[in-house]
Amino acid sequence: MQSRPERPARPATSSRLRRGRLALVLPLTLLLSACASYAPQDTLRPKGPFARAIDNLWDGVFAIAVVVFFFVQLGTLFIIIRFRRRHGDDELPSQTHGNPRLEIAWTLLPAVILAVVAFFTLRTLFDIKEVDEDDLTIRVVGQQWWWEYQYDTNGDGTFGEGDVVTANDLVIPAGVDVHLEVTSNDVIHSFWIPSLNGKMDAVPGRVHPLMINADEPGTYVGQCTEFCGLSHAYMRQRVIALPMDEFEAWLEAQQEDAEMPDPDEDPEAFAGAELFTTQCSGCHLARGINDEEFEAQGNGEELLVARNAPDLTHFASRGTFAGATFDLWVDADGDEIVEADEIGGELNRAELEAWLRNPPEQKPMAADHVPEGGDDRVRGMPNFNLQEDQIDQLVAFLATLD
Amino acid sequence: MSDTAMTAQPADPELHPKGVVSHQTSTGISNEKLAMWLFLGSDCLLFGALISTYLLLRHRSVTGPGPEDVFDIPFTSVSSFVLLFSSLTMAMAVGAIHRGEERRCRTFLVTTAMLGALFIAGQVYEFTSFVKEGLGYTTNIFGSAFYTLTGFHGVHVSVGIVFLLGLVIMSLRGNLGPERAETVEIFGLYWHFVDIVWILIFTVVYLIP
Amino acid sequence: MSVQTEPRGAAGPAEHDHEAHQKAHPTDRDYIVIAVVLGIITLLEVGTYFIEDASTTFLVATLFPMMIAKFLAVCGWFMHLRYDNPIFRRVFTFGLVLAIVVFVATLTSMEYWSDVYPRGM
Amino acid sequence: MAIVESPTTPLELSPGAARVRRPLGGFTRPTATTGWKSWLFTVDHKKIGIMYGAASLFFFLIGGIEAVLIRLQLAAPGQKLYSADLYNQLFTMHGVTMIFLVIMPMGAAFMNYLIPLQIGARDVAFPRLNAFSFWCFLAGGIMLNTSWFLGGGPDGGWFAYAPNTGVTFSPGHGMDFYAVGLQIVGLASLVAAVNLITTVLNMRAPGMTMMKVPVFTWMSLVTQMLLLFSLPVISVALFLLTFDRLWDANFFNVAAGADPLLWEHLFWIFGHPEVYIIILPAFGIASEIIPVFSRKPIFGYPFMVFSGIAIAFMGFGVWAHHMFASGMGPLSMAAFSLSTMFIAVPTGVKILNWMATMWGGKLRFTTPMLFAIGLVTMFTIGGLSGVTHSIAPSDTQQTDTYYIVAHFHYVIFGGAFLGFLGAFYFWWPKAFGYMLDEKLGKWHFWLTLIGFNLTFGPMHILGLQGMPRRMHTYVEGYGFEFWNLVSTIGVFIIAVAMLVFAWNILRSWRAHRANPVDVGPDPWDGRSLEWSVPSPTPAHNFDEIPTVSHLDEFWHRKYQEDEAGKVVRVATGEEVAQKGDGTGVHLPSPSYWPLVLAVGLLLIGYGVIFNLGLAAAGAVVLVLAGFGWGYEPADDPEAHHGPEANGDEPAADGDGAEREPVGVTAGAPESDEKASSDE
Amino acid sequence: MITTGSKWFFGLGIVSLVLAFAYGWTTGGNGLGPLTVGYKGGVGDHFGYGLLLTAALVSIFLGVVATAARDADAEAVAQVAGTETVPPVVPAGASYWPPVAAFGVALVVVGLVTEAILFVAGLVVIGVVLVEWTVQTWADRATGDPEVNRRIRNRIMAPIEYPAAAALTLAVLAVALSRVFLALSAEAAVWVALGVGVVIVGVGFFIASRPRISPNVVVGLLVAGAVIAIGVGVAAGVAGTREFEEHEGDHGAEEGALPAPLAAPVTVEVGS
Ligand code: HEA
Ligand code: HEA
Ligand code: HEC
Ligand code: CUA
Ligand SMILES: [Cu+2]
Repeated sequence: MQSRPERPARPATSSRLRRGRLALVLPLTLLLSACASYAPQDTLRPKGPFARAIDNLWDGVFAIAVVVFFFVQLGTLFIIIRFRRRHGDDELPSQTHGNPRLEIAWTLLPAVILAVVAFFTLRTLFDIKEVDEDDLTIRVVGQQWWWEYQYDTNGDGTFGEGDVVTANDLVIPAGVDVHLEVTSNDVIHSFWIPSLNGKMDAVPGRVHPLMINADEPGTYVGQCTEFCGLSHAYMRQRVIALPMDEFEAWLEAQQEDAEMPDPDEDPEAFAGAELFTTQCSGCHLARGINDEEFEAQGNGEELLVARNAPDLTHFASRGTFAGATFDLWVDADGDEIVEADEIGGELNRAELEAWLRNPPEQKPMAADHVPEGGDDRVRGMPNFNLQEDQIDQLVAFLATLD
Repeated sequence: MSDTAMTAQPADPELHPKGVVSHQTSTGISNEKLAMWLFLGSDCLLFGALISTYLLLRHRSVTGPGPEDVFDIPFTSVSSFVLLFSSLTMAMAVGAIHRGEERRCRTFLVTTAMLGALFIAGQVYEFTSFVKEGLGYTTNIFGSAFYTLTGFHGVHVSVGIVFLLGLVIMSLRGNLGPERAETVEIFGLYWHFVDIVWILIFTVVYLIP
Repeated sequence: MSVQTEPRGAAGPAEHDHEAHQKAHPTDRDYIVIAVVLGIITLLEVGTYFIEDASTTFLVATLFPMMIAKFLAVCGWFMHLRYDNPIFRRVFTFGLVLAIVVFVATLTSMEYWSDVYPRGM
Repeated sequence: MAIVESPTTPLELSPGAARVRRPLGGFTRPTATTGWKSWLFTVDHKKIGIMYGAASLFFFLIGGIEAVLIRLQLAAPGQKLYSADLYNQLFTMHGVTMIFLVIMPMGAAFMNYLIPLQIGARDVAFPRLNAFSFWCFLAGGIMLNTSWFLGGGPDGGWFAYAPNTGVTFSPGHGMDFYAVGLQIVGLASLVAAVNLITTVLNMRAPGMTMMKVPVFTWMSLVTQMLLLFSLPVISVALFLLTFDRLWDANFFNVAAGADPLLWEHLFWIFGHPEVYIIILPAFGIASEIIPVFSRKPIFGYPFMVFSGIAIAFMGFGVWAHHMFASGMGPLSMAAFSLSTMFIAVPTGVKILNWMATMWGGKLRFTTPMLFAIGLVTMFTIGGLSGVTHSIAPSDTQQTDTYYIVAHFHYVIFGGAFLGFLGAFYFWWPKAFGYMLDEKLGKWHFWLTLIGFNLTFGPMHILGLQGMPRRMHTYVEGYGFEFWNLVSTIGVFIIAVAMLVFAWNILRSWRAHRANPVDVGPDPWDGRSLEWSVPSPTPAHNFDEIPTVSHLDEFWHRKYQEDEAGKVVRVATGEEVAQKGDGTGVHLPSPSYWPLVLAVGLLLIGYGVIFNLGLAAAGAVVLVLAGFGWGYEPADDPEAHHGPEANGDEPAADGDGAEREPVGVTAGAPESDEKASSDE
Repeated sequence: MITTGSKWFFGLGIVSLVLAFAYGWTTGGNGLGPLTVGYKGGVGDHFGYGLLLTAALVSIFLGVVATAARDADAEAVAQVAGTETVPPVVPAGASYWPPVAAFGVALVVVGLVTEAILFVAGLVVIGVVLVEWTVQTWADRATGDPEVNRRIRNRIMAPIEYPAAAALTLAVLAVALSRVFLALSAEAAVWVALGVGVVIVGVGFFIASRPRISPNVVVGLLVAGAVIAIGVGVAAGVAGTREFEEHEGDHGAEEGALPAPLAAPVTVEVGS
């Protein structure tokens, strides 16, 4: 614990400085950073203590690797030039069979180098793997092909009824350690926000701890990295770090139920809500709107623990949808919104409508074909062949769910 | 598959009661026997993987029945004895053929095969009664792991019996003389191996809950 | 090929053969004695089943030595490992030890021995 | 049924009857020495080796086409040339094909061809088993690839993590093909392992102690040991998967309480030794080529041998480094992290010893030498990225990104594959009697080197920038565009290089046919025994089994110390080489059964997936072939192979082959056991 | 190229193949199903279709083998016989297959009216006769020398008969004895199994210790043992099994339900 590198956050500038120093030494790094103009998933730009600890370790190991690299490559080049056979030279070179002392030396030298590396490796390893369950604990559930996040707001130590359930955007307070309990509802996924910490596999039947900490408020992107079937490439995630007070406000807001739109004020949204209640309750819950229908559809207790489809109660408060594949809100130019506090700008109507029109076309899912034999599990959201006006109604309704 | 054929003169059992082990190989041991031992070494890993799979899974079932519900230790103990003594009779057969006593060898081969068959009968009985008690192959994870492990062993025994009877037929036809002692010996290795696997299974699977 | 003119390989086959003959193979009587001993050990093993409320620790402590003894007896005598060419012993022991090490490591890594490991039924 | 018709008559032809000119009984044995039948039924290790090589090149074409398709899709962001589903099948089949049907059999090709020649034997220990290994491998390869036409290929990635590969999540037949096909391929390798280990241990020429065995054969021995002990584990894993998928077992059914990490462990306990299975033969090849073209003995032979053994040993203790993100506890991570790191030590010994071998030599840059040097340098890059993975904390950033993809292509393509390409050039004259064109060869080398670095070098950067692997497409704006495009361009350069190779083979062959030039037994001034026999190698290998007194025996027959203690040439290769006169040699006879047995397995394979009736038919064929095999003497005493000479030397091939007397029924138990008891 | 010896097999193969297709379609197959082994379209009754298809494949396979072996090829015949001239075909001798076939048919008929198992047994007998008789006939015509013919027959049939016989022996013993154990109480089963084991070992050692014992006695003992085993087995089978207490096993959970793994009690939490 004591040796965990500086916490809370070191200002980002110092890390940039250090990188600069490194780049001087290591031309390869220069190449890397020069070419990556904007690489938000870059593993070499830590934005939190855990990722930084890893990065520090990497720097050292990389330096060693570069030295060995040049030794072998340049050495070979030298040998090739120096000892090539000249024309007509038929003399036998001297026949050395070996030199045990030399060989023992180059057995021991790498061993010693590696022993040093091993020391730092272990230290970092146990640092970043240390788990503090008293920290804010969030359960992260991987699903084909999106992430669900459950906050134990009622403090009963379990996740379910009465707790906050959201998807795609993981909202955390900035500058403090957050303890994630990573698990899965179907196959193995892997939770990864490169700038905050390494990966942790989400394995069904197992719960794995992962600590993250973001230096500063902001948005950090990542992606599922364990191959999990059809839409693995579209299983993205984001972490939104908020200042503590904003985070608390957010958490409070999330505990509220959704409200039925007023039929007079917003008839379109109301129609959407009705449609939602009839069409969508088989999978989606919007607390306060379709609780009864949701349960009546056979989504009993256990599905409340980990639902088969995203909880939509506060859908519109998120920045992305469908496994963080699409932006839900865009800025005036239609570009992605990176800063958390800008969520709520312009609704990304086009893509949301496209989603409702035909989800499997937007994102490959095994939703329409029910496999023969085996389990008739539907994976993903099927196409409901909705009419355009129905889609408008649904979008209007969904936009009210903030 | 003995090498003896290559010796121009038939082996003289008097001079060399073991039959002729090939002297032509670099190590002085016959190819066939070495191959069998290599195979057995490899099979250790096979059963190692199966046994650890079983250990990991046996208590993880979500539904019953579990091991305590179905195991019939007294009966399985008898099976263990049966297999153990089949090893004895196998060893006797090998000894006999090395001394050139074909008939005695044959007798013990048949005895070994019969004991093996009794073991398999016991396994069929065990499986049937487990199924009747509600433990099918797909019932729970314990069922899958248990039947797979013991089934693999049972298949090894059954294959062994088929070959044993093959040897008996050879013997009846006069093709299993002392010059082929090594064939019997190599087969014996396989049989004993199957026995030691059972020694492990009996303790680890049955006796230690 | 009856006339062996060339000594094949390094190991000097003749030596091995010689060795093998010095350690005579067990006789039928030896086999029977071993089988009886094995039978007795098995009886003891089965006996533990009738001890009521035996703790797992106790069972492991008593049963494992017996199991290993039986194992070694069958390998050593019935399979002639004690007498035969050491190559056989090495090959087999290698497989056996490798299997034990690898799978014990696997079980350890899966927390099999610790309390974390779930035991459902 | 007539089990025992008359207890006293032997089953086979009695000696009396055997005197008829051909003991054909129910079956005439195949005898062809030319034409397709001579290949189909051959038990000759050289023919089998060549068939392995041809098959692996063919599968390389398929796997390479899959790779090109992958790269095309990834050339630009957001492309949808084909569906996610097809993409998943493509990379799975690419991985499976390349690993199991290209690199492994390519190693087997050289091992088969060279081991008997290098140790001075006439064939492997069990020639028919050898043929069976090949056909069994081919059956598995056919099985895996026909999945494309029978409902789609496997789609779970080459390491097929459960439960994504269970029927629930992969309902098609693809993963069935994976499970069953790999089982068959694995059986082939297991049988081959038993066979080749026995060969190396038992069939060495007189005087060849283990420390005089050429490095390639040593590395092959170590490789086969790795196979022998790692294959059973993946067999079990595949059985469990098969039972889950086809018969509803619960091994990976999480709802029933399963733990998916079990599959990961079982797979990687095999999977990691597997990567050394891939590389060690190539290391052996480099250790053969470099000394020849440096005109120096290998530097530190004992160190080379023992480091190979050390790599193998350690290779069994590091498998969980593929699982650093799988949620193992930190203690396990630490243990496996450390054990992995230290594999760099013995591997480094090899690299540095090769450099030391070249040091002070007189280097000739022939094509094989270029490829060998390519191996040394390119493998080092892959090895070093491997060491960065072994640092568990930083691997949690790298795992499952393109950084890993870069690592393993550098070690496999830049290490193993470059080595094998060098080997093709090096031993081509030995196998076919003509040289491959050197000029084209150099084109081949440089294009390969450039294309390879262009393809896989950028993947390091992509991975570190956070591009996960196995993505059927990626979006703009993450900095992935440029390097992906470069990588895709690179693969086309590799493709051109491979076309140059194909063209080289064709052209050199044509030139040879038009104007045959005798390359002689020893075109490169070689060191080991294979250069002491004529090119192409005659069927019987050695006229007379050589007696060995040195490492690099053949070289020592050409070069000796003069009075002044200086090593000088005393003879040319032609002078000391054997003449290729097979008089008096009697070789193991061809046989139908290995092929039939493999067909039986193939039927069983399709049968368990589609129709158990078919599997039953396959089982009948299998048993029939197994017993038929058992009753058939390995050596047909009546067969005429080459000039049949003096009867008092019937076993000039004493080192050959599984020997059985006429009409011996005994073979059955062992030979068949290996085939069936492992099912 | 198709030799006399193989015609029979090819004929049989083609007939079976046609029968298989016909059967596949008539029992409910559709489309190209039967032609593509169920890949494009369906096959009706899988079992019968599979059986016929297997028969076809095996026959054709044997035909190919026979062709490859140049069986009953005049030249080969001459070679085998070691004669210069093609030997005359000797009429086949007496055969015990016809009565066995008749027995099989009888079983089928009896089975039709009584027990299904007899019917199946009859079919099996007929199948065996078919194969054996075929090979016999073919072998009888292979060369002019009955002794060589007999050996030819064995070359082909031994690899099938021996393992089949061995497997059959094993199966009969295993099934018969296990029926006995099942019929008894759990305790009695233990003692009976022990008894049988002791008897086997005892008899084995007894015979081994008497090298001069007449083979007839040994055969007698074996036959007696077999008869007893089968007899008791049949009796036990008829008597049925003892009562088994079924343990709670939640069979319902297997089908249909969505896997909800997190609801399952087994969950590993690592590292904490
Ligand atoms: C030919 C095959 C081959 C070889 C030889 C290697 C060699 C090594 N591999 Fe690699 N590896 C693969 C094939 C191979 N690998 C494959 C196919 C995968 C991915 C599978 C998949 O996920 O699909 C993989 C993945 C893989 C991982 C898992 C990554 C992940 O998924 O997270 C790791 C982690 O430790 C690793 C490590 C190593 C190491 C330490 C070596 C070492 O043996 C390397 C040693 C060599 C050197 C280090 C260079 C020479 C040494 C010197 C010059 C001495 C001085 C050096 C130092 C002091 C450092 N490999
Ligand atoms: C032996 C191992 C091997 C080899 C040689 C290769 C070769 C290549 N691989 Fe590899 N690859 C793997 C093993 C290998 N691969 C494995 C194990 C995986 C992991 C799979 C998984 O995730 O499950 C993988 C995954 C993998 C990926 C990642 C896919 C993903 O994660 O989504 C990519 C992406 O670019 C890739 C590309 C390539 C390319 C461009 C080549 C090129 O080198 C190919 C070049 C070949 C050709 C272009 C063929 C040209 C031939 C001719 C033109 C004719 C010549 C004919 C004769 C000589 C007869 N491979
Ligand atoms: C069969 C189950 C099912 C039904 C019925 C269903 N959905 Fe979905 N829906 C899903 C799944 C699964 C996802 C997550 C898909 C993904 O991201 O991979 C999803 C995602 C969504 C999302 C994006 C949510 C987010 O935060 O990522 C919206 C919006 C949505 N559905 C709306 C609807 C509407 C409106 C209906 C009714 C017309 C509906 N769904 C019916 C299964 C369903
Ligand atoms: Cu989820 Cu990949
Ligand atoms: Cu590895």
